[in-house]
Amino acid sequence: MTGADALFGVFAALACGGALGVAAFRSVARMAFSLVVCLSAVAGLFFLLNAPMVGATQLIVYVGGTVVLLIFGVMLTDAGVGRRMKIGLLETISMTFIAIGLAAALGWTAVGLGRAIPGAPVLDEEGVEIVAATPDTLRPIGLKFLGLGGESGVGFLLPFEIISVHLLVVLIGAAYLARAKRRVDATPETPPEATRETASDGLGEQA
Amino acid sequence: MTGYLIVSAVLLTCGVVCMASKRNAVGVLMGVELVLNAASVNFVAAAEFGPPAVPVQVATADAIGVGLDGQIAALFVIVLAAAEAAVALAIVLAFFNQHGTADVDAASELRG
Amino acid sequence: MSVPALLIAATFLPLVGALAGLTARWWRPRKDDRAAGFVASACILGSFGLALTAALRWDGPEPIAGSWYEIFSLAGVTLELGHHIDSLTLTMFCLVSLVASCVCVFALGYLSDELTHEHRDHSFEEELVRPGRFHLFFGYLCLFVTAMLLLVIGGNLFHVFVGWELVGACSYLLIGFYYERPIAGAAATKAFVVNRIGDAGFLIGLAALLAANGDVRFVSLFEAAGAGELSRTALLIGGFGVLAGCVGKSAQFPLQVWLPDAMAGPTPVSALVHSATMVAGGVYLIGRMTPALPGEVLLTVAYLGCATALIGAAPALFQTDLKGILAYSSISQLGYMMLALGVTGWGAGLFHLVTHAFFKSLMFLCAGSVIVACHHAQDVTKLGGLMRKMPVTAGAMLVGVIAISGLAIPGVTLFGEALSFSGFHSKDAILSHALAFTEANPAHAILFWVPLVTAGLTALYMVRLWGLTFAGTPGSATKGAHESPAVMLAPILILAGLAAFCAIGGDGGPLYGFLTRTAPEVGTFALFESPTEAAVDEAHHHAEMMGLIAAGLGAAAGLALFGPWRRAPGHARAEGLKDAAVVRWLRSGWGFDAVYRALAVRPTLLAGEVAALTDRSALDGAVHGTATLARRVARFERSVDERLVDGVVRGVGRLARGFGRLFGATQSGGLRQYVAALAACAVGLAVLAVVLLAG
Amino acid sequence: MLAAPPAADLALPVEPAEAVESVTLAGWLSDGVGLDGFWALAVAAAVHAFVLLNLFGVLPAVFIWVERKWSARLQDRLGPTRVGGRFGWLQALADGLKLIQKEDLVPDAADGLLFRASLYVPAISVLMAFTLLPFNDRWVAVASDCGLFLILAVLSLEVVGVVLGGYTSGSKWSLLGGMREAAQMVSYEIPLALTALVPVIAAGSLSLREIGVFQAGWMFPNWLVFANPFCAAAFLCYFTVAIAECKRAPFDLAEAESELVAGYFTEYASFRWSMFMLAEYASMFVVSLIATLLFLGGWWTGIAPLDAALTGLNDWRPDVGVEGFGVGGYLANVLFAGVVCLKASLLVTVQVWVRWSLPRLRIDQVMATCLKYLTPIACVLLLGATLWPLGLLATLGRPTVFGSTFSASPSPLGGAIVEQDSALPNGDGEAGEALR
Repeated sequence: MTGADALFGVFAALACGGALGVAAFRSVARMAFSLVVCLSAVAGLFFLLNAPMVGATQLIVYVGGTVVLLIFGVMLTDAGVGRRMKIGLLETISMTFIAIGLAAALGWTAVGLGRAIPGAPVLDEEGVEIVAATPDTLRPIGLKFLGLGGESGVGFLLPFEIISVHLLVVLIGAAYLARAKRRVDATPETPPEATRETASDGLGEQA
Repeated sequence: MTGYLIVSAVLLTCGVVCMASKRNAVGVLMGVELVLNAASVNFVAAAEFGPPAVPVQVATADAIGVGLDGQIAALFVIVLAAAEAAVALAIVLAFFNQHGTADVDAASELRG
Repeated sequence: MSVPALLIAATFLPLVGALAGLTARWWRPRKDDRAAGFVASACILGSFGLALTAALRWDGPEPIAGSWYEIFSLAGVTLELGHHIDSLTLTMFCLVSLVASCVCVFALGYLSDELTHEHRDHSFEEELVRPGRFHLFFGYLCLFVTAMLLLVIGGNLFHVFVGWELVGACSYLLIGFYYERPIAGAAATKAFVVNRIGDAGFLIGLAALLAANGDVRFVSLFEAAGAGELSRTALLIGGFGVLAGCVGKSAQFPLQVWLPDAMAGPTPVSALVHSATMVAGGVYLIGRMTPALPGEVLLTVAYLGCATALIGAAPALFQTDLKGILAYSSISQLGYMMLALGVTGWGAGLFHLVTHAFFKSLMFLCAGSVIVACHHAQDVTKLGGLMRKMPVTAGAMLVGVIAISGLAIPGVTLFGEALSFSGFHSKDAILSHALAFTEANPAHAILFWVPLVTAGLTALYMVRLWGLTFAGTPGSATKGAHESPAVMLAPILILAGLAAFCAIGGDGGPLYGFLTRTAPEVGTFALFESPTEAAVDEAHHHAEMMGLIAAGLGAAAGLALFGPWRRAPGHARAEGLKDAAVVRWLRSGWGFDAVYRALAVRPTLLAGEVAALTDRSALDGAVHGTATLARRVARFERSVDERLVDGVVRGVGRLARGFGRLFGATQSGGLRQYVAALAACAVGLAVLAVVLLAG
Repeated sequence: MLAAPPAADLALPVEPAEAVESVTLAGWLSDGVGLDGFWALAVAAAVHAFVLLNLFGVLPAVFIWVERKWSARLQDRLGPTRVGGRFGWLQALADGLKLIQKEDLVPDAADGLLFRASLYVPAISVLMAFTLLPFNDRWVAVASDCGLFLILAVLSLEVVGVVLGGYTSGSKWSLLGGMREAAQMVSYEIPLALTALVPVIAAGSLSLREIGVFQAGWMFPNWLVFANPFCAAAFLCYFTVAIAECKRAPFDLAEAESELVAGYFTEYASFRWSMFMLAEYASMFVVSLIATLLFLGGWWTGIAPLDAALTGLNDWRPDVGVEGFGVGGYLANVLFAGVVCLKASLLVTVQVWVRWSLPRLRIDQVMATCLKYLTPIACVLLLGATLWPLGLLATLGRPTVFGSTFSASPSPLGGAIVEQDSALPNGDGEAGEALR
């Protein structure tokens, strides 16, 4: 039992618990909270894995950004806090079987793969594991991005730029998609068909 | 390594279950996030435990590792997940504006 | 400017007038002035000036040949437009443009009643009122002049053919100028159709010569024919083909029937087109082609001309229509020309062409003058006694009569010449050539005697014409007649002068000299013997005497019958001949029209009706039967289609729809079901992998 | 590395092999007491966490008292005067006691679990931020090389708790407040990060400790706020954004009492309410501390001889009591920590001052301020700060930060920075050249 193991245990438990919570809770709000816990714990796992940069990104982008966005979506689309959408019993049972099968298959693979790649924590000569320390990964990652630091000499600038542009396009598109449909809002007394037509007109205009 | 992989497996399973069993579109999105996170965990774990990245020209079949590439991949996953979430949420909102609900079962107009 | 350039300019200058005339409707919509007529006259006069200049500048007997535009040249066959200029061309140019100028100026006066916007046509029972077509007439006239000059300047057969057809088209337009009158329209159509019959032969001949020589330029044709390079067959087909065209165009037997009818056109048109120039086109072409014509053709030409001369002269004796007499006279005179060409009297034939053009156009213009004066009355039986009312016209007409009759006063000399007018010289030349020919070939003696008789007949009917019109007591249609205005008299006087004196000196005079400067050598033929020049000179004296005697007899008879001392009214004088069957027969032009109607027109119409009947009964029946059959087959096929094919197609469709429904059920559209199926498949794959790996 | 001992953080040894001059609690427990390595670390971590929590649990109490007094003075009144003596200095404690005594209410409409759980998120996230803040050269819990990034990340978690708390309260006020909060904080994170990056560019590091070390020497021009005009503007911009990020007036729309009663924590009462308050005041201190570290010279006094003297204390009386423990060095650390806390407290005071001076904006004005003005301004500043050294190099021939801008300055540590800059982690000389 090392400190890393202990911390891993804590974080892994939190992550798995959060994930299970996401899957199990019916309330979207609770799911969101579970997701926050899960993702934060995964960020902790990243810190344990000597990847503070990734962890920080996970926190700031995922937890601080994406999940807030999701909660925002919940707020905008959910009629009430307690409202739940039920699914059928048969579906639940079949889903349970599928989940067990999937978990078994993945677990079996994970154990097999873990055996194949033994990768033990790195200790120094005094037996103190340096896992919990925060190594300087920022500069290596940055240099790797530029294709300067690593041995391979292959940078990630092009993917980075592609992803940047992609992100920009996606965000513009998202903003456009989610913009307020004023005509629909302005005519509440119109019958549903008309409303739908108006909306589809709007879609047609987009096309 | 095994532990991380198992955590990842649990995350993925929960994500799939979430996707398959949630009728709320946002819940489905959360399942997607979980699946993506499982992938991230695998990437970073591989970066840490896998053999280090070596130049391709000297790499043998079993020596090709990930190294920091895994972390970078994880970064990309996170960023793309953010983009995905933004678009998906926009679609959910558009859907909600049209149908008055975020129930994915209502989105079955393309059924055969 | 060189001679060809002058002539080309002269050819196309009238186009300006044509354009002015044809477009006058737009550029002078309301002005009742003669602008287009003036423009046309100026253009044609300019054309004459250019042609005269060219004739004066032309030096030497060598013809000038040139090419304007090569239409195509394929595999040794060349078609082109070009010119061939020799003394004949220049003479024709001057002649055409000069006569055209006179006619044009005359028409300025003649057609003045067409100037009004409400022209009244008196030839109908109810008066027809239509807008005047003064400008249009000059447009057509100029167009005709252009076409005629194009024909004359042509350096090859194809070029001539182009001009030939254009002339025909213009002739159609001019004959049908009064197209409201049924007779005019029918005459135009008749002229056109009959001409086309001849033109078909022309086209065949053209094609044969083109195929044989690869080139229809006159120069090369003459060279090839002279060198014997062309096959006899080609020469015969070519020669007879061209002759067929000339027969049509020049109204020779047996295609002469169109010319009398063509008098339905305005009188100036008759003067220019149907007496002086266009109909002379056939004579011109025979003359032009003479070096390339074999003996058979020439002999045919001679006999055709001989027959035509007689056939034309006889009806003229009994015609009552002023212009009709002149028309038959034209046919007869054209026969003379052809005869001369056939008996190797090249110079004589074309000489007569020139002189005839002058005196015949003069006579037509005089007739026009009379017609205008007598309010479009043309029947000579209703005329008479116009000599005092229209002395100038009568005098000019007398000049024409004397000229065409070939009368002269032997022994009386003026300027070292027998006192005679142009017709005497040209007819004398023809008769002397014919006499020389018959002397050389006694078998063809008829070729001299028929023209001699015809000469007498000519004098007779001409004197009759003059006497009925101008002498005697005034007829019913001559009331209020008066002399024509100066614009009409001036051309008449000019032409009278020319008709009288153009042939001064006869075959020793300047005109004959100029004309024969490029005369072709008289060839030797197997079929007959060509008379020598000496023989011709020797025959001259006899022929002159015999011709004079014949003409004198004719004239005397005429004077006796229709002379000025006969005071009886015209219609009474003609009474005696009125009802005789032979007279009716001759008056109608030997009944050719009836024969043709029976032999050609009726059969054609009958064939058409038969064809129509066949079409209606047999062909339509077949078509209807086929259609019925097709409909029945289609009905059968439809039942097959509906039951068998549609059944199969519907079966396939139902099958596809069934499968679609079956598999469509899996396309639930439910996102969650898809994910679940995905996960289940993943699990299944994993299980499969485990099983396989374990196994 | 530095002349001073390298980062010897409180909980975990960063570079144990080099930490010979000073001893850590973990090291002492391991070597001196003989605990197992892991348990030594765990005990040390627990002790330090307790100290930290208490220290920064007390700080908000102080700030609450300061704010009450300060606002009272601004409003021409006295404020608390009785509790704990003349100045009412125990007023915050009394408030806390009162709150703890109150009834713990959970509305019926609320989702009980989340209602109870979500309030810890802001508090935990803010307190986690303290572990990443260096109080001096050697006092830093987690000396990560992307410390600033981590702090921003951790701070961004705060919003989740606020939104969830507001949403799960089952109240319209709370829902509106939560939504406003979500919109506002997610938006303001962008200019916050952008403006924080301006001094990072000037200093060439994301590590807060390195940025602090970088600003040694005389206040002018070594403090990054004076480094270039863009940094100065960035400081003002950052401070504005930081106020909004802490949901402080004039940007406190999420809890606007005139519109939403109390915004997202309308339904909270008693101790749970106080947790939000604690998080707010702690975050005020955190952002101020970040501002201090980034712009205002960190723990340095700004007077070069004084700093040199304090640094010199490191050599004073080593090995007293415990081997390897330097009393002088510890004293220097305490003094430096005091300096940085004093600076941050001054900034907190300024925030209080702003709150009671300026009227509240409307929510659309708040968003417009962020998206239409602050974000573009921050972008321009970032671009300017990037181009500034290049411009200097091009016009004056001065070397840039990438080539030790301040090596000629009278900093006692200037040479060390040069040395550190040249010693890039991967030691790849070629890459270092390229980077320069």
